[in-house]
Amino acid sequence: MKLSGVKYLVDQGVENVWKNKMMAFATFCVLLISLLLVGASVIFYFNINSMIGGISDKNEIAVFINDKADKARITEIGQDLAKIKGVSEVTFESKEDAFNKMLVQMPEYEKIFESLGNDNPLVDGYRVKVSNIDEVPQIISEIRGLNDIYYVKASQEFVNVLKELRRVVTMVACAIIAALAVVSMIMISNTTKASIFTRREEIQIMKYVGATNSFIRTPFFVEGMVTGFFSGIGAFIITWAAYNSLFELLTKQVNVMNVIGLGNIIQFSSIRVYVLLSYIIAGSFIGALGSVIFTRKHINV
Amino acid sequence: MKLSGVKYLVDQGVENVWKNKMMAFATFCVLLISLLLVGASVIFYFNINSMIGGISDKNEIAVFINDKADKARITEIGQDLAKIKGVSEVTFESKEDAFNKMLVQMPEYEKIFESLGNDNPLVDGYRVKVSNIDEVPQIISEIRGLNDIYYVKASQEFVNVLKELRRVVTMVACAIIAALAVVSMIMISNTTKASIFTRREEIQIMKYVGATNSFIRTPFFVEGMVTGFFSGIGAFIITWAAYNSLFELLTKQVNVMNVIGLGNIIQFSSIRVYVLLSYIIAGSFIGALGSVIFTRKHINV
Amino acid sequence: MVELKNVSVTYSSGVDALNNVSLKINDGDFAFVVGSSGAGKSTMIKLLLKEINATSGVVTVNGYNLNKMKRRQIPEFRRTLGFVFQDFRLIPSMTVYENIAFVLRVIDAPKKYIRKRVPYVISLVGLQAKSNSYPDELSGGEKQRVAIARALVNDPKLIIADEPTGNIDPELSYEIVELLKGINDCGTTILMVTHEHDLVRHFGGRIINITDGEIVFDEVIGGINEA
Amino acid sequence: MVELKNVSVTYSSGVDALNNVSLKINDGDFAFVVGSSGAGKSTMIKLLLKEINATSGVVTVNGYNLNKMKRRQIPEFRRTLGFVFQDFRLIPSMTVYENIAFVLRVIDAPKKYIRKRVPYVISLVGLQAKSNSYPDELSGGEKQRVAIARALVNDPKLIIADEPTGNIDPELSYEIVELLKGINDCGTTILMVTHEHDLVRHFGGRIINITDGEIVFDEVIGGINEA
Ligand SMILES: Nc1ncnc2c1ncn2[C@@H]1O[C@H](COP(=O)(O)OP(=O)(O)OP(=O)(O)O)[C@@H](O)[C@H]1O
Ligand SMILES: Nc1ncnc2c1ncn2[C@@H]1O[C@H](COP(=O)(O)OP(=O)(O)OP(=O)(O)O)[C@@H](O)[C@H]1O
Ligand SMILES: [Mg+2]
Ligand SMILES: [Mg+2]
Repeated sequence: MKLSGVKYLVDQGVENVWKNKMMAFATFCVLLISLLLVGASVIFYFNINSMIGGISDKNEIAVFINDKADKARITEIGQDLAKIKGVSEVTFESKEDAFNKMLVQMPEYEKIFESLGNDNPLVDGYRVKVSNIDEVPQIISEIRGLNDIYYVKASQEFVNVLKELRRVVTMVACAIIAALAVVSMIMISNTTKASIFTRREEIQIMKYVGATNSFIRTPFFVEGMVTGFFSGIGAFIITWAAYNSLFELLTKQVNVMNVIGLGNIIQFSSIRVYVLLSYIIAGSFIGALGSVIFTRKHINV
Repeated sequence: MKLSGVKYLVDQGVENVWKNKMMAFATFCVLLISLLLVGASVIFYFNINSMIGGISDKNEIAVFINDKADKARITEIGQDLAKIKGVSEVTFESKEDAFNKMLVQMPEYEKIFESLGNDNPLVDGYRVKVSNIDEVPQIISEIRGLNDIYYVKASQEFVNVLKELRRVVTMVACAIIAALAVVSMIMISNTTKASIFTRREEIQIMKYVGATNSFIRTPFFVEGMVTGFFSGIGAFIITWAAYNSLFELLTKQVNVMNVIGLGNIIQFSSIRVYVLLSYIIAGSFIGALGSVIFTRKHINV
Repeated sequence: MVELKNVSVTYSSGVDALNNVSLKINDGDFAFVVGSSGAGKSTMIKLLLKEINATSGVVTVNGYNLNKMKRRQIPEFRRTLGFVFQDFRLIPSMTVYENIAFVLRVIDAPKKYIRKRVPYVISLVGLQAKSNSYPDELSGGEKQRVAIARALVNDPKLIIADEPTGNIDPELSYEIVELLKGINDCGTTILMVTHEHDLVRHFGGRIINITDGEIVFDEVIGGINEA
Repeated sequence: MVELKNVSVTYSSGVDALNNVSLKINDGDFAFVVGSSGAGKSTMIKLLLKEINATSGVVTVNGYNLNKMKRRQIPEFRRTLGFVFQDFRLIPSMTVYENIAFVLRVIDAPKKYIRKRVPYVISLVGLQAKSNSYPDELSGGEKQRVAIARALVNDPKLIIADEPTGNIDPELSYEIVELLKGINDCGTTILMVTHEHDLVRHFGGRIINITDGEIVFDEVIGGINEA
């Protein structure tokens, strides 16, 4: 086929988007919704992941040291702790620090602390940060193996909740994506079928004058791809606007932010390019594929 | 118009669903997705509400009593607390109970408690349950007004998070519902337009033999309603299946359940009828309305 | 009664299809409209059905002034006439029977009457065997005869037919025009576009010749069988 | 060359449209097919285009055995013929020019050739003024002439025309058949269904009469102008 012929078919496809704007718009909407839902699931998933990562950072193991250990031994323990694989940061917390903290945390027991006076019964200790939360149990048992350790405590509660949440979200997201894959294919199949249906006479006439299947199909292919491309762009714009306004909304909720940690919500600017590209590629691909599969099925008049 | 005439038009509408199964299926899908998304938002909202309610139940105000107060005065305070409007339950907690609890909660400070021996420095107190969480601040100030109160403490942390979450979910749900109302109207408009478009010749011929607009429109109306009805049923079945499997999934996540509270997730059986009715009514209504609005616009050939 | 007074039609594409045409057809008349391809015959027919509106001039059909008619009067007006379109215009999703019965359903005719009347007109055009066929399953001539049956079924005061015999062999064409003549004898006005000069010569009657959007001939001639 | 050997066609509705028909039309022939409404003429035409398949018998057109032909050969086969359908079948979304040019685009003809050839065939049927009109904007006869122009444009070996003059006034009909005769003189085989006996009598040639799905007459008669 000559280049002029190819150009003619591509032009036809682009023109068809306009000529059949109604059906094109229907396909556009279907693709847009599908892309948005899948996109939202994926972005939500990444955010939860980022939160889990962020809260892992905050997650500490508290190490209390036997009060028999002297200054030198305490420093030694600090070095030993830092040497353990997976430990990212080790901070010393003197028993005075611990006492002050307690005073703030439990004002209703002020009396106890008052009665104790300067005779601080607490012990010195370390706060150990861990780079990967999954290694915590392993690290705890290693710390327990050291000498002069009085008590080791890790409060993983909230992280565990988040991890379970991630599992659930992963499953739900997979279910949503699978369901949407089916639904959007059905919908695209429908719109393509309908658009072929409205043009079935036209297609039949084309076949009577000797047009090959691929000659008839190419404009549909181009049409689907162009429509899908615009769906991608539309989905991107909506995602952008929605994400940013949700981001603003959330960052205003001080209480929620205290739990989640502001820095753990992904900034849209850092994923903008990937979102745009994924949407456009997915949109064009599904649009083109949908057209091809369903024209193949229905064009054989 | 005679009854036989009306029956003919209704029959035509029902038959059309089958004759135009392709377009009917497209409308069906659009409505189904819209109903599902709106339904999911609403059900999620009610669940969060129920959780907030449930956790409110657990939420207690701790009241510590001056150690100068004697037994009789303590009982009196208990009665006063019970009289406060909004208080649902008052439980006495002796200083021994409080001491044991502390021992369990903070094993790393065992030493302190050991050193105190039998000289328990804590005080007697009450745990006050509140029926409506929003009244907590009000009740706290009333309790403060009583005599012989040493300290009042309410730990509303997690409930506040949930309340913020509810606010965000409400906003997001409203946004989703508004967006979907627009999107599903656009989609139904599109499918109706397309279905009228494929039948525009037919409609035009009908007008040439003297059919009135309402004569032409009634079958479309019935068609839209029937399609919407089935969308409602479809949405109900999917919601049922999805809800139950999600319910099972969640109840298996022990950690999540500890936070949420198992009883606070709504059982599907308790909302089944409402969900079914809402879906069917919404589906039929939107289907019929969509057809009427858009046939009115496009039928005037 | 049909009356055109100084009627012109210009399509939006700029084509002047009718040019200052005046014409009066009395109740009970039988008139042939002839003229070459693209002369404006179908345009005149479309005008009488209010499928298109006159650019200027006054069109009156069966007592309705089509220029001033309200939207909601259109259905009631169209029920007073029967038509045969050049391109048949049958409803593809309905059988022959349903296509014809639809005209009666629209006027809310009794079920019983429909069940008697429809088979009768189908038999008039000789299509008993095709009652339950869809338009797609008919030959060109058969479709045309369905269109004719549909035009007759509700006993209209005026029948307008655009080349009702264009796809029918000569013998059948004569039969169809005889049929229309018979209906005309019972008082129905008939306006028929045709390009079969044989037919016109054979039956005679009023002949209106349209050429380039103007009436160039309008006289009554004698038919062969009457001559 | 067209050859039917003991061909029968029964539609899925049970109608026997063709009944054991045998026929041979040699290259360069000009044949009229006549017969009453519903006799099976269009069915035979549809058979030759492979729009429908024979229930039994062998159909050979331009050297292709239509019964045994592979799917992907169909386009290549259809390019060897030109056709005029009874219902025109123009592509509604394309102008007159595009409708005709499309046939050439399909065979990937050079742009330059398309630009020269299409206006030429449009002028042959006298539609220069309607080049950029859409089918909806044409009169019945004009549509029919576009269909004829489309059938001619790619210089096919065989032209099959189903009532190509059904909507055209007699004068123009004669001109169109003259045109086809001219093309026939250059070697193109032509098969034309018509019910206008005047035309057949005037031009003469081979006449095939189909009645109730069978060939009842197949002879060469002299035309009036030759007699
Ligand atoms: N919708 C339209 N838009 C623009 N021009 C039109 C339209 N319909 C018809 N025409 C033009 O108006 C003129 C008259 O058309 P009309 O259909 O009235 O002819 P006619 O006398 O019925 O011819 P025929 O015998 O071929 O059917 C023609 O030139 C035609 O091309
Ligand atoms: N798709 C179809 N399904 C069923 N029956 C059909 C179909 N097409 C045609 N027929 C029937 O087959 C018979 C022959 O039809 P055909 O179209 O070949 O007639 P024809 O000779 O072309 O008539 P005309 O001159 O009226 O066009 C008719 O009785 C017709 O009703
Ligand atoms: Mg006309
Ligand atoms: Mg035919």
